[in-house]
Amino acid sequence: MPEGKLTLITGRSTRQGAGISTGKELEEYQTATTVILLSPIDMERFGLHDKDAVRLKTRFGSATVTCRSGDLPAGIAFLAFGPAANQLVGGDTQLSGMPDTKGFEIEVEPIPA
Amino acid sequence: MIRIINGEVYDPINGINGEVRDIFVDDRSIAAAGAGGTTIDAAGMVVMPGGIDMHCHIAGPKVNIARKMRPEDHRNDVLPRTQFTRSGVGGSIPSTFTTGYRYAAMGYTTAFDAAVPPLAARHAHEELNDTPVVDKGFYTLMGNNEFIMQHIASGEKEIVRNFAAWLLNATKAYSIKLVNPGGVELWKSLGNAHTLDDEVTGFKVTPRQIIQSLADASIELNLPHRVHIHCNNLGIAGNWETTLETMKALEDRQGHLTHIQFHSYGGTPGGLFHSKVVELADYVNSHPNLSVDVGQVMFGDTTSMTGDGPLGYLLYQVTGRKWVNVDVENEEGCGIVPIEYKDKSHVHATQWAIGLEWFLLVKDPWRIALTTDHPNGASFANYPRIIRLLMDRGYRKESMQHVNPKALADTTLPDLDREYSLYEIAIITRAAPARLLGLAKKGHLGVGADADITIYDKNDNKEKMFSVPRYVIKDGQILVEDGHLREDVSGRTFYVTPEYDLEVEKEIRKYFDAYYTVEFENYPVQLEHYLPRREAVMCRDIK
Amino acid sequence: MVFEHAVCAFCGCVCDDIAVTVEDGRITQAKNACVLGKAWFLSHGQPSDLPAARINGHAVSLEAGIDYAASLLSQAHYPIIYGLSSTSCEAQRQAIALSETIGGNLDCCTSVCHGPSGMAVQGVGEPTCTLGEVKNRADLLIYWGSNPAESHPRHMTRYAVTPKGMFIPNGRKDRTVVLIDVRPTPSSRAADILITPKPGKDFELLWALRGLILGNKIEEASLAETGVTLEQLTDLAIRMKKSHFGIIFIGQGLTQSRGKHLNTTAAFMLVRDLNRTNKFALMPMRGHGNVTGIDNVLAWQTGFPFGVNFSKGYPRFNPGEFTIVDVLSRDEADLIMSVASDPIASLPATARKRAAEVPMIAIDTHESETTRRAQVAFIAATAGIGAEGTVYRMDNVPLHMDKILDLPFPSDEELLSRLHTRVKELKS
Amino acid sequence: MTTLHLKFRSNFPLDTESITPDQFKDKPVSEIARLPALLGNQAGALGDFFTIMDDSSPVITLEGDLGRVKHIGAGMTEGKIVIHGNAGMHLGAGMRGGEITVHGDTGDWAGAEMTGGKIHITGNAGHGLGGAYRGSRHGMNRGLILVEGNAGNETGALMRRGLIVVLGNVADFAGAFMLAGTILVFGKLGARTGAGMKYGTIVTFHQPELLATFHYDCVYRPGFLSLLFKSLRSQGLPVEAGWAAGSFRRYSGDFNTLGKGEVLVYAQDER
Repeated sequence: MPEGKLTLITGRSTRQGAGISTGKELEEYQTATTVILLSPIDMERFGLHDKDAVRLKTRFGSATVTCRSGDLPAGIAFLAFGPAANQLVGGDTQLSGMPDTKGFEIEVEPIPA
Repeated sequence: MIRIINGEVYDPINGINGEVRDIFVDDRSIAAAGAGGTTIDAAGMVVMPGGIDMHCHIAGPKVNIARKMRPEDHRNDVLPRTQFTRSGVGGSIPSTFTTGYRYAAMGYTTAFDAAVPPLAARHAHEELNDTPVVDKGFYTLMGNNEFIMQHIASGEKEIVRNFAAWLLNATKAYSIKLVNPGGVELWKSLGNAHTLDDEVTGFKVTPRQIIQSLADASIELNLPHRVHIHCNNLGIAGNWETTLETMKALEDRQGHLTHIQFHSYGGTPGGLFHSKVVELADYVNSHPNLSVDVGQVMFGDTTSMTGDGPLGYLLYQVTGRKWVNVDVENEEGCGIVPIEYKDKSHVHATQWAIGLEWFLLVKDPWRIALTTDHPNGASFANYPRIIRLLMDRGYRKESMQHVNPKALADTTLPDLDREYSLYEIAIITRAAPARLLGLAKKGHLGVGADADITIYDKNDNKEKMFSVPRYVIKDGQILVEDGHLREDVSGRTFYVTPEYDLEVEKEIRKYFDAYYTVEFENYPVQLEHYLPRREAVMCRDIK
Repeated sequence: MVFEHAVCAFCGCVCDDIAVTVEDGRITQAKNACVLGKAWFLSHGQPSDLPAARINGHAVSLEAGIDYAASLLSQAHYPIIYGLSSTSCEAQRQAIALSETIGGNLDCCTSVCHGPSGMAVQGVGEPTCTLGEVKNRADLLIYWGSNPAESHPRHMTRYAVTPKGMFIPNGRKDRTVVLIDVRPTPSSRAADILITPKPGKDFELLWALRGLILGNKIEEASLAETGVTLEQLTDLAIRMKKSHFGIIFIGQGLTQSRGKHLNTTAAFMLVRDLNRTNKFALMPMRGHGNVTGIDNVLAWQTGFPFGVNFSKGYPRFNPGEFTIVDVLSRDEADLIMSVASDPIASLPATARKRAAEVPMIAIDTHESETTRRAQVAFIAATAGIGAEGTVYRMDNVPLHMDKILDLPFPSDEELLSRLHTRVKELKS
Repeated sequence: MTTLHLKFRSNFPLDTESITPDQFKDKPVSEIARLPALLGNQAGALGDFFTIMDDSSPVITLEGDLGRVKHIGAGMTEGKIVIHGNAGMHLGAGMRGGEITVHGDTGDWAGAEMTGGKIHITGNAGHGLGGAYRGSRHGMNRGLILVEGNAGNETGALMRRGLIVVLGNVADFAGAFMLAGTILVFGKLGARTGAGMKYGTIVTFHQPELLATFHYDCVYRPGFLSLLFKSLRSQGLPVEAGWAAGSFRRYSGDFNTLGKGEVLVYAQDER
């Protein structure tokens, strides 16, 4: 995995899913969709601690989220579906109608507190 | 009020054979006389009741998965919307709107889907509600129902009958359908039933017991249409013996054997077919309790869809094309494969010839109905051509020139000179299906009958004549002129409500709690919601 | 008042055993429902003071809202109606009719959910079954790129893993559960076997597994990139061949990662091949409540399951051409109507950019980024709570949702049919 | 014959299945201008969208940014179309004969399901080049497609006959499920090359990452390639002298399907 790069998986989570009903404006949903999970190894690699802010970048856009250490293989990060994740996804669906929302490369930039 | 005057009328149920006489329509029904309103001068035209397709696949999960699977079947046959009709696509599996419009434009006003899994009855009703113009209904699958098999095994005839009645009420279906009885259950572990006496693993019953028990149930419940049977071993060389066994197993019970063409093959499994129609037709001719529809094969690309899961897999192995299989909990299954019938293929040519042999060898037209098992043998759009093949010996001989000669030589088709009359055509496409279905107001033009009428310009080319009716009247409304739909209307759904002992519901509820994934309470189809336009057909003793 | 056997239309499981309690005009309990189902019933089963119709954020009469929306719809040259996953088939019918009348595009959440699974069916077909077959027979269950514990919380407990069935007398004990995912998830706990491939290698893995099933030589080295060993894969292949009834539940891990419709195609072909020797099925883990319903209604009315275009007056289908992300990312659409969905919050930035530039009409059951952004916003009664209708489960089993509660809003079905009527008046 | 200049730029797709030599044949400009075209959902005529000029040239010339103009030359059987600028989706889809030259890029499905003729694209092609529409049994079935730039996913998918030459790179699933035919790629190939191929040949100059169901056979000098290279060279393509006589590593596959296809990799690709 090149310097500063990670493979991002976006997907469903229970709190994100419940938030669809209870209200996306509520803090629970906001949090559920703006916390990126990193492997402990990557947390250390980027010198990050839980709740640190990071900027995620792809060639399509960028999003600022907070990070948390999670049970993930090194090099892989997870972010729940939501406005933040969508900022990073492109529009080329390769004849499928489906954008690349899982397993794409992102740049991770720690934001100094 | 509509007066149809000077027309040559073919109304076999009332014994009218081409007499010139006037037909009166009052509101939705045929009347004895009347004045005023519209007059159609049908001089030089042929007047018949609206056509009835008693076995087709036009609604429900199997048909719809086939639609989803085959965009290539649709994109080159499209129907733009008009000011009063909806858009859609055709091909071998037309969209629902197109299905209704095309039946109507062809002079057909009633159609029955032949194989709906009970669990998906709600889905079938939703599609039928989106199938315009024609009146409709469906038969529901019971030949591999695990509850039924368990209670046949334990000898509880009452429970089987009560359950069948409950299921017909719950699904708002029209009749009991058997598809490869026992075989589809066996397919759930990759097996199949090869004879009437194979035991269905885990259920201790045989196809023979299933056929007899449900034939009895359909009689005891006085269903207007008796048990509708798709025999075991469909499409397999040598299957004619199974078919004959099935006929014998019915003894003197009334029963309808469907798409009989697919069940009339000599030869040994895996090998080439040859025709066994002579033997089977003899049996049918001498047994008035039996009726058949043909399931004629016509050459070209179509889609095979069947509740017969193992058959679907067989066709996939033969064609190597895309294959859908769906097993339905506790009830049934289905298989879907695109298929192209080729006139040069020995097997396909034999199937084509066998279908025609059936039409020409069954003596009593009242016990044989014209079908292609749409879309399995071909699309219903082929009916006019089939009619020409039956009415026009010359055309039939000419058509034989193009098909595999070796195959033909193994059939009696080249020796058959019979030509159908318009009267006989009116029987196999109208009167007979109406009688076999027990629809008293369909298939004839007597006083009180539903005013479903098709008027054709006479033409020596019978395919042309039957392709584009001059007028089609449905429920007393002139809907089609010169093949063009003038109005979009909705037909109604036929269903039956046989009585049963409510006690049986306790058993069924237990069964649901143990083996189903839907709640017993949520299973029955809501009548008001899913059959907004409907007609319950009474179950009364027709002897 | 308690409604037994209520139908939960939040996710594709469509559980129909929910006991819903209604007390003074609100839902206070949803017994048997999972965390997602409870959230759905309780939050939609509340009185709301939102205006039924708004134009540019200002409350207006329903008539005024319908008039304005209809005028926008009737003038659009390349409109797209999108969503329709969380509503009834009756409403979906109306949306299709409207789309046909305005010569627009109609796409549903399918295209960003399991559209690629639908495309696989169009390529190679689909060996599948209803969930009861799984309950009664499945002794090997493989979840591939799916996290049911979070996306379909009762899938394992009500339908697939824990229940006892006709030929599975001991329930869980009689089943082996395999989970294949690029990351550990809350579902991992439920699995007997975990396989963790590298992201974007599902196709390679499925293809190698197919090779093993077909008896082809697969070299260890050729798997290096997948993060899975030949031993793991061989073990899985052997288990598949030994199973009496196996099923693969495929999730968005396949449909949304590199390969998409060809990942799902590989999975379908694998299962097809297995049927030479073993009873095996496959089922996509369809997401939102009635997303399976819109596929079905579209298929029977137009012949195509999603991404349908009516510009020519008849239905055309071509994923990548008429699908929402493409139509918006290419800046083609000049109007968006969202029904029972929240595209503004759920679509990629490239698509949302266009959404911000063109007029938008939104129909939803609650306030969302989309309703807030829309020129015309309607609040509708939730199908299955404030309105009756039909819903299809992920396995195409149709169920009827009763109306549980009076909500102060019209149903999607009513709104759409009134819109359509008005559009027809304006067009004629 | 005729020159069409796009009058204005619109975001709406302009669907013009009528721009083919077959349709224009023996028609005066006035009639050509009345041929149907569809902007978004608005039915119109070619004349509404193009300035149409008659000239002595035997070809149809299109000018302007036609990146949103769909189905140019679709189904054509003869004649020549030259496009100065980009062309939209379905360019030459299902064409049976004739020739299309695009001085620019094309959208997806260029040459999809074509059964004859030639398409020359100087820029990049999109996805599904010479490929198949959903549900179809084959893609390109005879004919030649030449792309000087790059091509996208599913290039030559379900291809049955014919030749696709791409000077640049090709993305994932090149020749996926191809039944026969040849795909020649000068640049790099993406992942899953030849997945499910039955017969057919994919030639490349850079070692691609191949699926586990492709097996290495040998290094050899395929005779037919030297002929192919000669003819390409004669068409002015940058074919290096060494190639015709060069050796290639042969990988056969896809063994999940039949294993009679081949991927040929130039043996001296360490340049």
